[in-house]
Amino acid sequence: MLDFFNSTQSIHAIIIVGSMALFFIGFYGIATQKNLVKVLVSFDIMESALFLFFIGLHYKVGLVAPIVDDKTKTFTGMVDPVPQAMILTTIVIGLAILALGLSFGIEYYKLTGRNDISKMNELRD
Amino acid sequence: MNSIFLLLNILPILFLYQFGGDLHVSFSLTKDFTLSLIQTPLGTFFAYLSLISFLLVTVSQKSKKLSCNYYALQLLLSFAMLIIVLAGDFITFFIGWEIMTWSSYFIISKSNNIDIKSLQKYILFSLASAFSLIAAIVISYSFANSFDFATISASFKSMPFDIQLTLIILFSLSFFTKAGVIGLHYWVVDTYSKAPDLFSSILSAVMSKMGIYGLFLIYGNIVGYQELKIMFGTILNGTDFGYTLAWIGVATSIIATFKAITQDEVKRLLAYSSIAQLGYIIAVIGFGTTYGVAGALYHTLIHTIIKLLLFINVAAIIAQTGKNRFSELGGLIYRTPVSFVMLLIGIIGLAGMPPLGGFASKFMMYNAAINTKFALILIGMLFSGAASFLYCYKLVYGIYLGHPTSKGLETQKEVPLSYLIPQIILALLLVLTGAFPGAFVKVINPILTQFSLKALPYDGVGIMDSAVGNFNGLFIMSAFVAFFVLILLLISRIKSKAKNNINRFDISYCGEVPSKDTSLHYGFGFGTELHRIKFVNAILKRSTATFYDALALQTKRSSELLSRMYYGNIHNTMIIILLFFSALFFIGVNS
Amino acid sequence: MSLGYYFLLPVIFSFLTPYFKKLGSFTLRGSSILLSFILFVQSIAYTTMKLPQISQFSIKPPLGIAFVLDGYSLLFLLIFTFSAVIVSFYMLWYFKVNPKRDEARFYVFFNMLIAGSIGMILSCDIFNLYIFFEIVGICSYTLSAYNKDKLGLESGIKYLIIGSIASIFIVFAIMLIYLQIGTVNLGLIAQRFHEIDPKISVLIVLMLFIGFGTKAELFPMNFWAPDIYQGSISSVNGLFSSVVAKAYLFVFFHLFYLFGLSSKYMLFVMVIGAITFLVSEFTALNQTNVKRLFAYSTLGQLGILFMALSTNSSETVSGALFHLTSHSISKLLIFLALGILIHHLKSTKISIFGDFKSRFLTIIFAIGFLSILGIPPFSGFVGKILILKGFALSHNYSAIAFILLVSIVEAVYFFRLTAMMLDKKGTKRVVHVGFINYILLCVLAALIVIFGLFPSLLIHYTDLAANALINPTDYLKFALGVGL
Amino acid sequence: MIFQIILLIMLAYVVGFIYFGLYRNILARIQGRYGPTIYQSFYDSIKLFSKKNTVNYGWMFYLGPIIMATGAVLTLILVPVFSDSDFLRSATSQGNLFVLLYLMVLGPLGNALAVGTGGNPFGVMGVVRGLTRLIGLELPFYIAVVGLIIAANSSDIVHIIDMQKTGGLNIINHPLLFIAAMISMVGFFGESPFDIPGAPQEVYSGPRTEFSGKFLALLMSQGSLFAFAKLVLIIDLFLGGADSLWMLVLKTLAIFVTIIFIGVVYGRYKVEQAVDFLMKIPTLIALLGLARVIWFG
Amino acid sequence: MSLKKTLPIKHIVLSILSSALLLSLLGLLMQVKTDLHKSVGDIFLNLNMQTATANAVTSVVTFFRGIDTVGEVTVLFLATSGVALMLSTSQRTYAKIIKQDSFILNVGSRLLLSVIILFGAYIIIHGHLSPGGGFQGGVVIATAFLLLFLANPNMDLNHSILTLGESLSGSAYVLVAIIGLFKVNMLLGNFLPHPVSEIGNLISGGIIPVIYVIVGIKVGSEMAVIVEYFVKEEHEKEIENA
Repeated sequence: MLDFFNSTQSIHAIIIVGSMALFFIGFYGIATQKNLVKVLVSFDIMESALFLFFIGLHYKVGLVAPIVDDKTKTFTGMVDPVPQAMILTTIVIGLAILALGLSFGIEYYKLTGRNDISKMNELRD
Repeated sequence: MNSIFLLLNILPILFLYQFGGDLHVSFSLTKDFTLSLIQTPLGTFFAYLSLISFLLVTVSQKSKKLSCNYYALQLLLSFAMLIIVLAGDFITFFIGWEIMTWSSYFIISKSNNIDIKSLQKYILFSLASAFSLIAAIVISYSFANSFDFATISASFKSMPFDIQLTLIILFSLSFFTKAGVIGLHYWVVDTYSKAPDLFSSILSAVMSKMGIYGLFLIYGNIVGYQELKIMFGTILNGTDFGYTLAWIGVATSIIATFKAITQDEVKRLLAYSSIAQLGYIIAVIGFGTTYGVAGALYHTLIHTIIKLLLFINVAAIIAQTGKNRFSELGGLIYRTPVSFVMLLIGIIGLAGMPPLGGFASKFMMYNAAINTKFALILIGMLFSGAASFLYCYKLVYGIYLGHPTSKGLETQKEVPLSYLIPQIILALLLVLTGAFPGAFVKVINPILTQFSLKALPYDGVGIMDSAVGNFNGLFIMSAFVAFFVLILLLISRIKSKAKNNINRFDISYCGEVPSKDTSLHYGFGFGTELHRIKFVNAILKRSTATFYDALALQTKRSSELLSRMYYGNIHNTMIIILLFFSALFFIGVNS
Repeated sequence: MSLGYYFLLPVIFSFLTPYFKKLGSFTLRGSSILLSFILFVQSIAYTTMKLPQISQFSIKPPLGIAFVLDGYSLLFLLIFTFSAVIVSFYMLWYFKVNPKRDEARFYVFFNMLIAGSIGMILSCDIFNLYIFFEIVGICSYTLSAYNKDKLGLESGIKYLIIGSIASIFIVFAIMLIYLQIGTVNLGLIAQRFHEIDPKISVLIVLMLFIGFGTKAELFPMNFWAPDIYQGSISSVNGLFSSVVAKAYLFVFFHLFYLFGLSSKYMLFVMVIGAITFLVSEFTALNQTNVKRLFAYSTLGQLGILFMALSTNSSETVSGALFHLTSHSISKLLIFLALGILIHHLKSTKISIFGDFKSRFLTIIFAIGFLSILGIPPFSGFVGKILILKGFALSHNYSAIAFILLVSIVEAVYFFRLTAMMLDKKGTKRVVHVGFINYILLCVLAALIVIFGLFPSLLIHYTDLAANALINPTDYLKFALGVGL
Repeated sequence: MIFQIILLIMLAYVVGFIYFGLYRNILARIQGRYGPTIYQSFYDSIKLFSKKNTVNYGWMFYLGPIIMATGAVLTLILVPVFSDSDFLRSATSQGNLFVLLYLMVLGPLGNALAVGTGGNPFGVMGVVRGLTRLIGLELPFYIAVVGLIIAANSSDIVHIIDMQKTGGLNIINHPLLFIAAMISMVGFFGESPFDIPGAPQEVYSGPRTEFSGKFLALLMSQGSLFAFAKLVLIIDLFLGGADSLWMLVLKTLAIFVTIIFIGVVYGRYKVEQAVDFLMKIPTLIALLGLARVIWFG
Repeated sequence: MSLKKTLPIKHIVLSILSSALLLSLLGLLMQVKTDLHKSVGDIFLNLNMQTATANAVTSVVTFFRGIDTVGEVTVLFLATSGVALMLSTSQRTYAKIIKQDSFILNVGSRLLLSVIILFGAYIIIHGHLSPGGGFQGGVVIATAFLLLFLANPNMDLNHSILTLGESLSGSAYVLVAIIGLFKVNMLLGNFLPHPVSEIGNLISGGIIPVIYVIVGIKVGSEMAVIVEYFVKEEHEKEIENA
């Protein structure tokens, strides 16, 4: 019975469902949460969901990581390396944005004692 | 400074004269836009009109200490107008038009009593005019594939009727705004009255004429009077189009006349008078007959002369006394006699009374109306003319006659010579046009030919000839002078002792002796009785200000409403983005 | 010189900034100016070369990433590098009057902002483009928070949150694209876009639209934009208005035309642009804060550009690009002059326009305003008339009427400011512009006038750009690496 | 021609004053008085010419009546007096109806200037009343005149007279226009109910308040000339002119008496009432007449 | 409490919307066909032998999509600068910490430090042979510093060394890219010898390990800086509270 889960299609389906569920948790988070840190976390959740989605969909049953070792002498039967590279890049970027956002939040909290984004209304006419 | 700019103002006149009539310059702006200057009889007429006006105004500016900026802007303005009237395509025309708009805006802003609201009014109406113009220009471009007057004119016939109509309406709206047709005149009065005093003369005498030039250009050159007749059909002996336009003009003229009478500020009265006079021109400009065009052109000339004269005169008085209201002026006749005579000549011309040029132009326009059997139009013009006597009298009485109403007027001196010289020249012109109305026929005829209309008959320099009656200006002028002198001589023969230079308070006043504190000047009381006349009151109590203020208010309210969206709640902004995405998603994916 | 230098030189400058700082502020400023200058001169040099130009990284496209410079990007390249030169000179004044600011880091973010924007317009790989997008994003978040006061930080946070949303949508779109057609090369995407399942392609387009539309300040997604302008310093405002917004706009339409989207999308973008224009101009009427006012004006102009660029006719697009250039110059002029004004009057209320006395600044502002309003003989006029002409040729009269009607609303507030400047009443404070700024503002004003009087100087490039945008066969050839 | 002009002026002078005496007599009889002799106005004017001026307010005050007299004389010589003769035809052919319409206002303008110079508020009040009344007064008259002009397709008076020889008199062809013009004429003659400007009880005789001596005489004389000119104009326009002196006297007298009889029975309107009235009923009548001219004439 | 306040209408609406979106997106994504074209990654796999790198991901990251990595490093650098700009205390008076540090933690963390750094360095150096690489290794190195900070809040990093590492590695990266232009006429070109036979060896793949080392140094120092700023910030707050 577990063989059913060993097919590419079902793995993809699980990944899609899971990642999209995660994505919309983040989505719901950014739409409802007003705490800056929570909002940033929600963004990260969404990003993670996307990574999962992307990487997961490029996995097919039977493929291995794109690294040759002593056993595999050639680059065949391996998963696509580009998504992994792209995800790597995106992770770093997400990290950078998160760090920056937190530093903004810290500084803003120091000045005003608030971290509620819906109450940031000094900028108005 | 003044002399330098005076010279600079003479130069274009010489330049134009040098070219004779064959000026044809073009300059490629881009591969699509070629700016071209072409001299047409119509353009030349308006060019000389504006250039000479500028020259005269510059002469009168000598006694004012004006900055170099001011003169430079004024020179720019005169060049812009030159560009407008010599333009051979619409881009050139529009460039000139816009430069005119903003250079005049900056000049007006240099006035001492201008406020932001009036400036806003001026520029917004000017821009609305310009935008309507550019809309019409690009629409005509979309059919003609060219901005050239000739090409657009040629392809106009092949456009669909609704486009033709839209074009005519848009062009007309634009030029009506400049000329200050009633309903679009909201800016005129404030601007004319608050602009620098001498510059008001330019605004009224020259800049409003650019609107008239535009109308001529559209009706005569671009569309063509023949085409208008085909497009709109005929009524009586004229065209439907001309009849509609005539009603607009007559309504403008009548309403503005009544409004003028009730004004207390001198320049506001002149501004309304300017609107009214331009109403006459607009009334006849659409007739598409020889007399209509000739009348409009003649009145353009006469109105330019008169308004220059009056505004310079008034500006001199305002500069001299520092007062600009009828309720503060009065009794200046023996302090500034030359000015008085000049103003007198001006108002006689303005009222259109016979010996002076004002009559000749009105006669031409009346003839046009008879020709087309537009009886009501003719009556409207006559009626408005009759009502205009009131404001003419108010002008001369309020400033020069009666009693001085504020201190310092008793000891005024005559205005400086620099103000008087242009006035004398203009008054002479007025007398000459009155005595030799036929001379102008030679100027008009090439323009009529340009519009492919029949030329005016020419029976001599003193005679204004028309199919429905003629008059001899020279005869009337000389008879008037002769009788005047004769009666003067006869009367002065009758020796009768009189107390000259008596006390001005020695008047019949119910048996009382008025003192200095008694209000004896009736000047600012003019027009109060008009309010009691139902028909006139109906005109006077309505104002376009209500409409435009409401428009401004509604704009402001909608602006407030819209700006509430931008209240800076980033959380809601996010939700909006997400909702927008969701909405588009559901719409996009499911369709 | 390779196109790669447009990115690599600013990067190496940024990395070495701590050492420049140690060598003294003269070196720092000098090197930054030198950098912008080199890039600008190089961009000018490209105008004489045959386009497109390509610079490849590591491996030939379509496999590798390449920078491709076609007519469309050349125009933007010129605008960006020119703005960079002007702003880096302007910052000399800024740091003179604000000596306590963190100069080195400003230059880092400033140069990387320019470099990132240039990267966005040059890169022919959508994922690479996304990285530049993030570089520009981080720089702009930090620059808008540069003041480190409440307002600055608030704007920084807001920008960051919005930027994150946009980037998530873009990443999602890129992932979907890669999943579908296995490539991130723009050329290949353009070739294979129609093969994507239509529903998915709608989703991709939608996500890219939301992502870049948010950043390019389109209507329902632009409620944040005025806040950002209000919270940051004027020179940064100038950059946002004339560089950053334009870079996003570039990408928006670059993708738009590369993907060969149907006329339904075009109509949609045109309507959205029109709404943006309308709402922004009406909202601007009610503003009392100068920076917000000009922010709304920027949004409005972007609305016009969106309307005009989505027409798929080379006349209109060329006109729109002319208008874009002229708007960039004008807004830069206005914001730089505004910075001087704000520095002297210590306020951002609209009333400062009535409180200063400087004939030079008055003329400068007047030129800027008249140009934005499209009044001859300034450059804005040519742009506007070209746009209107383009609309007229496609017989789209409603667009003409709309633009002109809303332009009157625009004129209301611009001329209110002008009237306040010209008003003689009230106490006025003398504002000294400073020598550098005098020169800079003169240069900008001169450009406005020159492009107004001799538009053919610029129209050559906008035509090139328009043709490259609408008909990107050359670009595709290079992006696909054919014949390299 | 100069002789003819002098002759005409004398004729107008005599006829005008006699008519004026007649008017005073008729008025007296209606009011149950005897009234002065018919030549009383002559005596008055000659007396006034020899009297000294009470006051003089400067040269404009001096010139005002002269301008007015000039206007009157000019009007007179431009109106064709006899329909078939060449009497003064060389002068009348130099003008037209529009010239006359405007010349009729030129004289009052001169007077108004002098009044203004005099500085008496009552005088100015009278002038303003007059000008305001003119708004109403001119309207029916203009409509009538325009109707005739359109009908004749000419503004030349001689032409209009000639038209009536062949096509019948205008009073018969266009009775409505005639009625409207006559109502206006009542006003032009300063009769009740339109005698607002010179109302002695209200504004001290209005414009004439400050005049005395030879100026008052001049004003009176020009008034009689002017009245004659207006009468002749009316008969030219509506009654086909006059081919002989007797016909002239007869027709003008008929018109004049009609006007007087209208005038004496009414009280005085206020200025706004006058204008209101004139803008309603006479204007309506005139418009009806005009419509007839345009669509059926 | 009004009904409006008790019922989180917004939340309900948004959750319904999210679920609706989720469902329709799922419906859409389930149909995604991923094999329309041979993806670039597959071509890269085929080409990968030429780069003589055992780890295909590494070769993609550092070589095929090298400029991405330059950008990525730049992003990180900019974020660091941004954090530094925001949290730098140079303008504020910064009170030294009073809290006593724990000796055991201090010594233990110092012991671990070298091990962790070594591990990080290993990951970096073997980036082209095994999973891992510059980023991962750099972050591992940064965790070592985090450990130090946790153990001893008084710790001060030697900023000049970190800056040097940051600047030099960054510049070196760009220089490598530019040298490629001159050597093999392509930016980021692999100008070092990379014989295919060496695949699997430590020294193989030409510039790829060099770049990863550079990236590792850069990421390590930058992350360390970020960590330092955040930790110090935390302490500052504590001082303020105390």
